Amino acid sequence: MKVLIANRGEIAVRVIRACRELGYRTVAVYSEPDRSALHVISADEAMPIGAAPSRESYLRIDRILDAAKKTGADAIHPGYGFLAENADFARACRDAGVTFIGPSPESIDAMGSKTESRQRMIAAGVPVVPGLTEPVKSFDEIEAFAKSTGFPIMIKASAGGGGKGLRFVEREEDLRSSFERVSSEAESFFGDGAVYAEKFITRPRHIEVQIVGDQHGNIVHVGERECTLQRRHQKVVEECPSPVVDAALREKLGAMAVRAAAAVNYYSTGTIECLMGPDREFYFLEMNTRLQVEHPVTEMVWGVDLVKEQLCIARGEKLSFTQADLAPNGHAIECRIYAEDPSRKFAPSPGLIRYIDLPQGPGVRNDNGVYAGYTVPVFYDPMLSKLIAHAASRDEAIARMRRALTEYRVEGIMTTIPFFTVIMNHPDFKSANFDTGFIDHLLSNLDFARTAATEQQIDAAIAAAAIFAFEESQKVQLPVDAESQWRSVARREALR
Amino acid sequence: MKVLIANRGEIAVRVIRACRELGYRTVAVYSEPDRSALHVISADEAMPIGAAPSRESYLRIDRILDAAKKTGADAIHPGYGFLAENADFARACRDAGVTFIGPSPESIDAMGSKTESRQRMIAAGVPVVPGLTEPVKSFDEIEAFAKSTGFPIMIKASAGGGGKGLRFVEREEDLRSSFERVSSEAESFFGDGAVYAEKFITRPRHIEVQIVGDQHGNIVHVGERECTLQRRHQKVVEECPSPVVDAALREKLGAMAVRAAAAVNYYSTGTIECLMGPDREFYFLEMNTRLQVEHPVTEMVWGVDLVKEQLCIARGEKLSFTQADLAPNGHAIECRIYAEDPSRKFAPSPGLIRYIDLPQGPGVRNDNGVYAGYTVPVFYDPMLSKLIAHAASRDEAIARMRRALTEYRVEGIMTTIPFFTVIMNHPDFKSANFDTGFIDHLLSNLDFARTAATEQQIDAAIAAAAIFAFEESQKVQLPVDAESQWRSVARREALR
Amino acid sequence: MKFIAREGGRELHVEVVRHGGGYRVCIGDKCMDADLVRAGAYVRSLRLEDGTQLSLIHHASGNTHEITLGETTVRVEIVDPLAARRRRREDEISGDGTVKAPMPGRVVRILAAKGESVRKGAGLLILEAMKMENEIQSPTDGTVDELFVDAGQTVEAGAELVHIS
Amino acid sequence: MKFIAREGGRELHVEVVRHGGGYRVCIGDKCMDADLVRAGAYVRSLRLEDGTQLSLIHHASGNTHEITLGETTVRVEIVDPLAARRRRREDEISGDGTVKAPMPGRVVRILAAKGESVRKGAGLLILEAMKMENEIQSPTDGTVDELFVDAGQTVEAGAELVHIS
Repeated sequence: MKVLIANRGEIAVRVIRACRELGYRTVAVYSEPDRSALHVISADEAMPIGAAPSRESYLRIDRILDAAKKTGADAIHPGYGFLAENADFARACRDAGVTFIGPSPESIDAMGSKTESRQRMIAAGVPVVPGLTEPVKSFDEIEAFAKSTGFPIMIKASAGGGGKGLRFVEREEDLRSSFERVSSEAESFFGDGAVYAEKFITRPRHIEVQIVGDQHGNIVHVGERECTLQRRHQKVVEECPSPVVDAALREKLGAMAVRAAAAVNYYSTGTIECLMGPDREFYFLEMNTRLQVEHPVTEMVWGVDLVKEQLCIARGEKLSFTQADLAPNGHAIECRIYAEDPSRKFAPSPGLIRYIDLPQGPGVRNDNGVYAGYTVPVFYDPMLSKLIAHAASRDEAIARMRRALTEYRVEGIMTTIPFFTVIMNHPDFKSANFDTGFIDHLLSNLDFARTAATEQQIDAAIAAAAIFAFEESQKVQLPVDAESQWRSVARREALR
Repeated sequence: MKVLIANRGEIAVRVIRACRELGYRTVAVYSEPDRSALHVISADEAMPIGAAPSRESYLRIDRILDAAKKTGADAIHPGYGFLAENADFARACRDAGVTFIGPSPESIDAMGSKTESRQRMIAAGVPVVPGLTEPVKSFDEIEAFAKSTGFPIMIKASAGGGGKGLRFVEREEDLRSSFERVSSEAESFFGDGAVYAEKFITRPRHIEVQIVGDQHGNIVHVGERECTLQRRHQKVVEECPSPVVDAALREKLGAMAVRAAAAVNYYSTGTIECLMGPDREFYFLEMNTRLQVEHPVTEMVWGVDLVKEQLCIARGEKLSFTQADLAPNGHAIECRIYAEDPSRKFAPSPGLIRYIDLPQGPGVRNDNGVYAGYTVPVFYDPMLSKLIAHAASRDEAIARMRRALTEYRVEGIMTTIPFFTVIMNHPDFKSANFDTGFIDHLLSNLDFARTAATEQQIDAAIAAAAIFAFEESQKVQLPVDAESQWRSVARREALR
Repeated sequence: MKFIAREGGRELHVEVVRHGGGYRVCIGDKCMDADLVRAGAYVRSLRLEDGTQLSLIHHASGNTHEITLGETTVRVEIVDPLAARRRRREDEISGDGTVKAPMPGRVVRILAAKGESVRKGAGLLILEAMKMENEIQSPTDGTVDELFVDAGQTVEAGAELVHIS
Repeated sequence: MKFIAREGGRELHVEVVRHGGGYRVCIGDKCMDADLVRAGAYVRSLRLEDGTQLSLIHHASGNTHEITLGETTVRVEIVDPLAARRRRREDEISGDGTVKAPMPGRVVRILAAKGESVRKGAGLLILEAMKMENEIQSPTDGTVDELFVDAGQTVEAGAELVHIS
């Protein structure tokens, strides 16, 4: 098999690593500014596919298939993002006689539509956020729903969006007035008075379940991940297992996920995303029909190489394990290292990485996408690399992550590393007491510009800078090698 | 606790990482050329202890204890090598009121003496290589021993050494003549005709068992390691588990190791080294009363952090697990990356590391001791770093190690990386069909200077060098950033 | 040798002299003995006389030193006193209100019209880079008297965007 | 532009010309189209027209290029033909028999006495470095006519050890 990777950055490198371990040749594709990106210089072959903007390169189905044809690649891995959940792409691969390393286009389609997936999940007995599936005009229907599902609920304008035309209702006595206000707002804002209602999940956590299925109908789950820590609806820190899921709940979640996947005849790797309330009731949100960014935490804990599994499944192999063969081991945490400056409201920080030193040692994994001397371009996602820490327990994994973050050194651009140190040290993170609002709340109370240097650090910085200036002025080079200043001075004196 | 690490290189860095994860401050000690070594710049504090030769620095008990006193360190980790198995050092620490992170001096002493350890092992029911414990002068005694233990045996001059005065005896009919020849050689070479006999283990493997014990008498084993691959009696590649040890044998080996450790009231981590014949009979060789270089393969497979355990045990804590809590997961392989040139008979290759890129990604661990810009000094062991690959099975671990070796890039000095690639690709390594003579035999049939570049590689090298020379001559800089040559040329042309 | 160090808005008198095999550095009237060595291209190890070892990343461009210790980065300017006096004068003259692009990107929207008066922190325009929209804010109270860019335009880092007077 | 490339004892004629956006390189009468870019300080990516991508580590000192591809290192000397002719003459004159230390270390033992005749590969002395003893061998048949070091002496890399004539 020769595999073309229709992606860039760390995930392309990740897939190349898996292919190399299985003995497959790899083909990278690249946009103009990516000629010397890590994924290109890691591959056996590389083909240009257009200009910098994704729609002129990484989203160009025609050019990607053309590159596969030119290089004789017989399979394509889409990574995540770009074309990974594009059923047309999966179909185009099929039509071109190239193996798409992912699920069938039919599964992608079924899970890609909010209404279809919701209906199929309900049919399969998968819990979804309780709500009216059709818009209503009468108060009675709303009242009936509220009584059956229980408070709090949300009343939303069917035509609404952007935070307008919705009300959060906590008590029965507020129900009628809220209904009337939303209906009238809906009428005046959107010219359509129809509303619907949904159960409101208070202080929810975001829990997701990894599944793996082959083309022969075997599907297993590989445990859950805790993805509650999000900034502006983007995951920031992920864990496996979830600190609030025990073995019994894991079995329940897993069974639900397998049922959900089976309902759309799913194969390859996929993820069932759920909301979970403080009462540990969970509700299907959506299925990601691809490899997840945070797949490494599952790999570390469950000992399954998800990318290698994808490759074997795409080749038609049966799963080499059953549900009974799988068991979790220890705890893993992932931090997504971004080229963003936490002290300037996470402003993008593209540019030349003059120097980078990745953390190493026990239980530390880097899924990296950059190198020293690489210029992070402005055109794409700011993720530089993923740092994963694995240890015997959650406390030890946190301590290990903290240790790894102190070893992580980047010079040239700003990164989110200091932000992760703050999270790892936060008592609510350590006690796993958080919901999806944690990070936004944390940031509103935190001025990164002021998590400042200690006096000793400032003095050290001034001293280092002054010694440097002194040496420059004396035209004395700092010793390049492993030799002490004490000693070279002593030598110079001896030479006089 | 503040921990002083009485060592250098990767193991000092390894211990610093464990201390940091446990929240302990660390103190590095360094010889003159080591002022900017990785272990020094990784520690919170650092103290000079003398000149380059080990006996003037890393072996100076007085200076190390003085550094501990100056910095207020209340515990000392000896690493491996240097003072790690020096009972006097352990005693001096005790006398100075500093915790020695290792076993008691009494355990070190008991296992440090060949004769004492052998007697105590026999008393504890631990199998040792069968042999006469006392030298004999009469043929009858030799004959009786040979008949009881079975052929082949070795007859050795008691005063012998260096390969002289010994005979390998395979058949009973050769016994008398061999005895007479060794006796007479012993008489003429060493002036002492006394000889003794030992069972000869044919095609042996080197198997060792990891044990961990606390100061409260609890001892567990953490499985075995396969350390058969040696070059000149130095381990080169280590694995966990051994490909020839099954669960039943593991239990037997483990029980033996725990018995051996208990016989000397052992605590901290320790290793029972054994020879094992093709008949899977094993014999105690010696106990290493310290952390082993190859401890990471055990850590990856058994999920136990041996260095953290050492620190907890030294503080008097009880083991946090029992034998029943431990189970192996997958397979791990370690390669010791040395600054040696395989194409020049493994000649040392110290000097400036201009560039180093460590392999990353799933299942890869680097216990590193160097960095880009570091000059490997001539005074110490040539080990740069340890590369460990962990995967679900031995085959996958080998494939992963091979992949990692292709990612490993070092510029400036020569390393043993190409040698490991040869081993990973060797059919007898893949089938685990080897004994302690494997590497020496392999090397006698292999000319590294001739595992040469392919024609395509040579052409590529010439082309790259010529393009470089061309660009230099045109004073056109290669683009420093992620920009394609195609594009910058196009731009230059557009500017005309 | 004497220097002026500027850090966090302060100006400090610093003196560096050789001492033993290393240096004695006095910052104001606080003195320390230190040893500084290179560990690769960017990492430096500073060791104080009590043994404390601080690894730092050092990047100098001109007189400006960016020094990263653990999670914090300290920016220090080291100048000799004569140059410092000259420089201070220049600062006073050139403290102008040009807002520059902090990164390359595409101008998505203009938020402040020419002639509009703005407060410090008010949004001037939206610059898109790395799949994110970034609001460029006014560094000072004043009036927008020049807009150098249009919506849709791509700019390099350091490009002049707006002038506030 | 034409060059002489020396590799593995061979001398090859090489020509480099700009072609498309990259280069056309002819080695003897074998030609290829290639694109070469930097990826950091030492890594280069060479891409051939069929898409084949080769990452290599490039280190040049003077005319000598050390290029590592995967597990192999290729040493190439690139000279312009005029310089090559000059150089060849020098080689003939200076092909001298000085054996130099391949690494810094300590001379443990001298194995060949002054005046002794040695064969190619014969041990001349033992140099200890990194806890290992290394035999320094004669590069040629000849006579030891000078010993520049004594047992016990510490030498730097490149130090002259023995002269064979």
